[in-house]
Amino acid sequence: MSSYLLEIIVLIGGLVLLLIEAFISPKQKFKVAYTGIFILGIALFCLFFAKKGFSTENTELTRFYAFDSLAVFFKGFTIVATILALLLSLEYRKTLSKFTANPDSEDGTGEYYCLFLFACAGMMWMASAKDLVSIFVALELTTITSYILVGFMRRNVGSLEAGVKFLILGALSTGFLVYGIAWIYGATGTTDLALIGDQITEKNSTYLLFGLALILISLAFKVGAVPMHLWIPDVYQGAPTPTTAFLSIASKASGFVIMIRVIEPFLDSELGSKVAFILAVLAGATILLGNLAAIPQTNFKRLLAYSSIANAGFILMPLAAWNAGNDLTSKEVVAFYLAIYLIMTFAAFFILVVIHRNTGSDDISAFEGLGQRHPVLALMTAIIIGALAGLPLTAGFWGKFLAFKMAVTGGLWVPVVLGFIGVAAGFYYYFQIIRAMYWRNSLDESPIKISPLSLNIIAVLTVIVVILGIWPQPVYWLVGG
Amino acid sequence: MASLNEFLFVSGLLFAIGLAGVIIRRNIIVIFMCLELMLAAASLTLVAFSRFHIHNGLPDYNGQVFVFFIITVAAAEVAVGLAIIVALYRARQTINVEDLTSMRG
Amino acid sequence: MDSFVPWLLLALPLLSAVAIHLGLKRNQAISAIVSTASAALTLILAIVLLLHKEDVHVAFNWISIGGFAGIKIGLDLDQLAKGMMLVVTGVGFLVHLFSLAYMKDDSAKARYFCGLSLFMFSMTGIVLASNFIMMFVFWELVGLSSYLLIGHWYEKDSAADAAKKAFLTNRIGDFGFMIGILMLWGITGHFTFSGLEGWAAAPTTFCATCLGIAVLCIFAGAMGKSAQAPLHVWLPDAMEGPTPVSALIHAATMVAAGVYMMARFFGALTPDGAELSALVPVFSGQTIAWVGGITSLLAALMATQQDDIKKILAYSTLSQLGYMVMAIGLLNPEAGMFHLFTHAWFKALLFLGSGAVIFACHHEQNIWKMGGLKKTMPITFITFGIGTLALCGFPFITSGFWSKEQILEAALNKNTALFVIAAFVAFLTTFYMFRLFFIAFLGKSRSDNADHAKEVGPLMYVPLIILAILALISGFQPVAQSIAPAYHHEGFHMGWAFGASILAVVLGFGLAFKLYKDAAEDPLAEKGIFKLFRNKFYLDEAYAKVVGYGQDTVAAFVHFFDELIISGFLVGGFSRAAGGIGRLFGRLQSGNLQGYAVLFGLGVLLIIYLTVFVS
Amino acid sequence: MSLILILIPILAAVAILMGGKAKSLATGAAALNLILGLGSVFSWNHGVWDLSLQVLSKPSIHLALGFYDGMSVIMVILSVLVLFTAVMSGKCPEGREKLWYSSILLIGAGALGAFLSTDLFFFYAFHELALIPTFLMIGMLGSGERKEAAWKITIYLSLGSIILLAGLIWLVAASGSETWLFKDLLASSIDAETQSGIAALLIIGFGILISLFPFHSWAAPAYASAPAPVAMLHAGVLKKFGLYGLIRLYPMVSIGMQDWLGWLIVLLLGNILWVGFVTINQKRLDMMLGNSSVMHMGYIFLAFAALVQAGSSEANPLAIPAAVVLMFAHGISIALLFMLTDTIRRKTGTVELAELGGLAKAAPRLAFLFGLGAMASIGLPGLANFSGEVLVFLSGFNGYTGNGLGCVQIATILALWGVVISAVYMLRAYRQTFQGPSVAHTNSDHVKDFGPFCQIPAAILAIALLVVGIYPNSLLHLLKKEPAPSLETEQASN
Repeated sequence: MSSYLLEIIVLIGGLVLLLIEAFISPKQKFKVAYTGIFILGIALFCLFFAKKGFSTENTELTRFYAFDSLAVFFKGFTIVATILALLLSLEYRKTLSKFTANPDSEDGTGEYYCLFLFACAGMMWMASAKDLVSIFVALELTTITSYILVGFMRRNVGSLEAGVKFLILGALSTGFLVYGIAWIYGATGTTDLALIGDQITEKNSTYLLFGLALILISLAFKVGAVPMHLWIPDVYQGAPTPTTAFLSIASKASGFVIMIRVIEPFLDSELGSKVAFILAVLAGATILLGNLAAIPQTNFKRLLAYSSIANAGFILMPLAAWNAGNDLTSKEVVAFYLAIYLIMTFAAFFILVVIHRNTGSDDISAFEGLGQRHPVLALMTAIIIGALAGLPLTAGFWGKFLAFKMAVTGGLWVPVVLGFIGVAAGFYYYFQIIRAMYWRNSLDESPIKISPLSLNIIAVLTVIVVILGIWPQPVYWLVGG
Repeated sequence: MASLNEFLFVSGLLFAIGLAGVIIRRNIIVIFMCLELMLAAASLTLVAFSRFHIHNGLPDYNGQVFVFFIITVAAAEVAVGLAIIVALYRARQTINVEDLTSMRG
Repeated sequence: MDSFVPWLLLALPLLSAVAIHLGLKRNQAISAIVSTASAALTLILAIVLLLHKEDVHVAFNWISIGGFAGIKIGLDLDQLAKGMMLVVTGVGFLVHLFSLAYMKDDSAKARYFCGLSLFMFSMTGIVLASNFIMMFVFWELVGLSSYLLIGHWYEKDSAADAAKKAFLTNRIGDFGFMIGILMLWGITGHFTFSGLEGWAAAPTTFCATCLGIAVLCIFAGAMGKSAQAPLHVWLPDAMEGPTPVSALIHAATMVAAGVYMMARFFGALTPDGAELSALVPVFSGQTIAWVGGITSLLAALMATQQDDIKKILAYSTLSQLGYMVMAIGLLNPEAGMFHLFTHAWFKALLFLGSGAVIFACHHEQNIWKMGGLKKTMPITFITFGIGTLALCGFPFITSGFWSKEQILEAALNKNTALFVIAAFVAFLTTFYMFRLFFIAFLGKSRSDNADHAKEVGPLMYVPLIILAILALISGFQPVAQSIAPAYHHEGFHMGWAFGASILAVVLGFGLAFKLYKDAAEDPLAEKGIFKLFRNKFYLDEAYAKVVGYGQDTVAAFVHFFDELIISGFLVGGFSRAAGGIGRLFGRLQSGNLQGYAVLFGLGVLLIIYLTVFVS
Repeated sequence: MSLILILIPILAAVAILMGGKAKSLATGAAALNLILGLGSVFSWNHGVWDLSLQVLSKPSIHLALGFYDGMSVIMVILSVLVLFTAVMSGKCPEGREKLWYSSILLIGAGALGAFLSTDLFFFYAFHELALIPTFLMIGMLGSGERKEAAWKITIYLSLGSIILLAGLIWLVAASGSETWLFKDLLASSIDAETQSGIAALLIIGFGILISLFPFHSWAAPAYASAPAPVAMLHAGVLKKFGLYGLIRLYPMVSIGMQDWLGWLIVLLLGNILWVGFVTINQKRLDMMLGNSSVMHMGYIFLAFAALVQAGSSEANPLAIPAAVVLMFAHGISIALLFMLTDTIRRKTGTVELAELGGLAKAAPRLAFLFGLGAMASIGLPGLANFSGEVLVFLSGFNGYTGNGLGCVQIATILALWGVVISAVYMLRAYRQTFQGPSVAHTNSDHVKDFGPFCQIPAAILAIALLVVGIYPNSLLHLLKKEPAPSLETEQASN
């Protein structure tokens, strides 16, 4: 059985969903989402319980497609993230339908769910892509879908503005990606990363590095690294919240997996130190800017956007301290970090949606008095926020911990120092939420309404965060494949 | 016949013009056209490399095939992009980028 | 001797204090009796131990740490300690007895006796301590009991303030004391007196100046406890406490602890009668002697113009302590101890006598409102008179004479200037004591309170009589030799010292007689230099200013800078800087797509530059 | 067994959050812990307390608990004592029992966890666990300027933890140790140059947590605003975490620390003298106590400086016992004082020194216990603090031979002046609060003394002070014993 059946399942599932969507009654559109979740569930099931059965042997696509542990992990990661994004969309559909076709029905929301599947298929392919061409195509599948997801609320100016900004800057970064690929191709005569790796020498280093720099620009855009981070705050704030969550988690993760694929041959070559240097610069700048710019924020969604920039910086750190040896590898650390980041960030976005539905606001001030309005939710929020800040005994700690450990072992002193400044600043801005929840009183003392679905999901994620905080080993089981 | 360097120079120039257009122009449609120009520049680079990369007496067609992918993707991008721009125009009655500053900071 | 008997000396008063605090205090009378009984028992034990000629040493580990010699709580009962024990328990018991009557109507009698027992415990600890750390422990504890007893009537602001002042002033002395102990430990490697003795017998090479400084630091402790100038200010204020407390703590025993400690210390440094000056440099001894001399002079001058009966006695105590310290400084600790021994009896007598007077006069303490007590309180009058004579050193028949003679002798031998001061102080002593005596006891009564005074009851006059007897006889060689043989008692010579002493007594008495025989008010008051004496050389005011402007202003300044610089500027600066940079980054996020494109372009250039052109 | 000690309060806290009877559950759990904790004195070096579970393989991190040595035992005893008394003190606002009691228990659990951990990571992590409820409690249920104070302590301590974490990661990375277990770490060595940097981070990181000058401005306002149990637990127990950590990790950076000896001495004198003067100028009882607790940290640092100068605990055998005894003593005494200050606040409605006076008349028991605490804190012999302080001073002069004074000796002498300073402010406060004539807030119609039952927690602390003060060997004996050979039961989880 060929392993790209997984992508095909998701892709065909998406098309089928589009068909179903066309014939389903406006009140029933949410069933599209459930069907989508079901399809993704099948894919996930196949991935985890039948992965031994997949192979890429003797297939035409082997040149473009890898099925290693990294790919398996990120495919699973993408599917889980998409499922959670769909669940989040279900919670968010009131707002969504308000700004689409007909506010009272759920007429315009159906396509929204389908799009996630296409994006998911693209990302799954990205996890396996090992040729610049397939990387480009998979990336664009995801990106173009994301444009629609961002600008989906066509009666909401913020969403449209975000869509346009994303579109222009995204297309700009695509231009750099293609141009970079062209130069690498020019220098090596191939787009196969494995073959490129063999041809990296000091002699053709200028062309190669020029091409690589252009590709890195594009990938930095994708993961939200400074100085290509500019779109993130605006787009995250304007986009529908499920899109924001999807972008900040799944999209960022696929950006990193591609980055790993692209830079791996360079880092293992004699140009390794140069590439590591530029990565270290990116990491340090990203951490510093992401964390410091988050301090004055008053909108929680925008805060999460800056936090997502900051996290990109933390993830870049282990890459800059490249280690492919048999101890803790950089790839493992990145995967580990992202796995934990997924749990925490989705929990945070679920909480945000709950708060938004109750107060109609994304501001930090909307959290005021939560400690009294819903103590359980407040407690869980506190734990999640603590995890995002990186408190020990929460899962969030371990990601940062491993990243720092890697960087310290690799001797990246400047990024490490900046990183610690960033974490300290992180405490400052994350704890503002806790302060709002517990130390401030809201004018509205009515209890917060929360759907059982959200409550359960947040509870499960919180429990996972705590358990992994004490016992992080299970993440390795997933990462190790 | 022109040398590789000349092709690369032209394509680089095109790319730079595209980038400059993105930076300078205020009309989103024009910006979008400039972006397409950048993609075209990249395509030209690829074709040039492909043409001058001789394998067994034949050019390496991998690069030229890639250009088709690029064109396809660009088309899809334009389709989606124009749809968003139209939606924006319907909502705001403007396609000037300077009016899109409701989110900042 | 059973090793448990010495422990009893410590345990009995402690048990009594604890028992009173934990439960007995509900019944005031039982509390008082328990406390007095414990004092009586310790007195008996002290006498038993005194008769037992051998030295006793017992100890247990208090702090033991591997690699460190450890600190023991140990009791050294040698002749020096036994003699002091007798003073402490003897005066202590009599004061307890006296207090039974004096504090009869006090509402917090239990607390008072609890404090007394605690004091007896602490003082016993000082006397028996086998090492400096233990001595420091009990040194502080007597400070605590003194604090508690001075502040017995804590609702009075003056009492509360006096208690605080006493404690703090002592703390300053203890600051030096601890440094001294530490330095001594560094130099000799020992805390224990026996260890010091061993070291002194065969000293390792050491820095003599350092030892001299260490000695002076240790002496600072004595200065605090024995109220030597300039740390003397607490003692007169301490008279806010009940009078029996003044007799016991602030006249006979605790304030003498400094002298005792120095004697103990110098004793340890001179094993087998070696010369102390072989080890301790001259400047230490000279400094100590001068501190003592100056204190005795200043205090005597101040005493001449006080009106409060207890204050006069307090300054006279200061002055006498100055004598003792001078003797220590002249490297003649035996003389100092001998004076301590005799002084304890007659000063306790004087204080208890004054207590009786105050009690009889309904807590009137101003001598100008007394007068004519000779008739109404004959026993008190006679015993007080004996005490006065003893304090003045009336030749041959009083104990004070013998001990003072020793000090004068020592001063004459070693330092003529100090001898002159000492002789002058002797004159002043006679003068102010007879001033007090004439005004309070003779003449006519000058207030209703004094009119209605009645002789006190037997619980109060019996201690007075016993003390009066001791004040007379304790200085005679046979008596002193049998009670306190350690207090070296040289034969008496007729000489300059004797002459000066006689002259001082005669002149002092004469002047007092002339000025105060029938005076109704002080003829010297408000006159030039006497005003200075009356106002204690304005030292208290000066100290208050130093504390007020020095310490409190410094504290206010420091507090201000703490808030401003450390909290506001340094730390606040960091957080403001972080926030400011954050806002700066936020400004880059202009929301304008073209701005983003420009920055994007710059970023591209930067990355390309860093990747391609930076090696 | 150690895990039980930590789990009891955590489970009780969970039960309270689920709706159990808050007060009785909390008291019961704390009492059980007290018994178990005190029981450990007799059994700690028998191995039954040890536990080791690997929770992460790369790097190798273990949930390893047990008594590493006598110092851990002493800190655990301190924790259970203060936890028990903290649960019983203070007054919970109506309707907030869940938060109040569960927070207290969690703080206690965190502190116990930190002192029981024999793995560097969990040592660090448990402390953080204790900090969060501390912040929350101060911000939510504190008094006065609670929000500002809580925000300040949150930011400061988080920053301190971060710097500390940086130091710890560097420490482990530089040591080359395979695991984060103390025993492996302490068996490894670090080259001298790296040590210096690590030592700096440790001093600053731990220093902020301990309120080392000039990182002390969080402490006093936080303690003044904190609910009594939180102030007791933080000032009494949690703050000792930093000192415990410094002493525990010291052997690994003993050479590097010497580069910072001068700074250390300047800073500790800042604590003692500078903050001492700040304390003198305080006008409120709670602020005064808060600052005094900052000041007294300087003495423990002095012992540490003596250790640093000597270079090893063999060269200065007094330093570590001195620090440990003083940590214990300070923990108990400051807990007692904070508890009683809260009592004063509730009984009289004020802690402004100017508005108090003559309270001893109406509340003699309170006056006695407060006096005992105050006397302990100014180092009166017979109470635990003196035993610690005298050892600190001795450790400062350890190795002094009488030829000129070294910097540690000079610091010791200046620190001794701090004893005078602390007597000044403490007696001034006591005089102002309890002595003199009664005023409106304190007359006996208005104020009732402690009931016999209410004074139990205070009495427990007072007894602890007395026991250690009268017989310091009771603690010191614990330090002398060798730890048990640790159980090699690594249950690998992969």
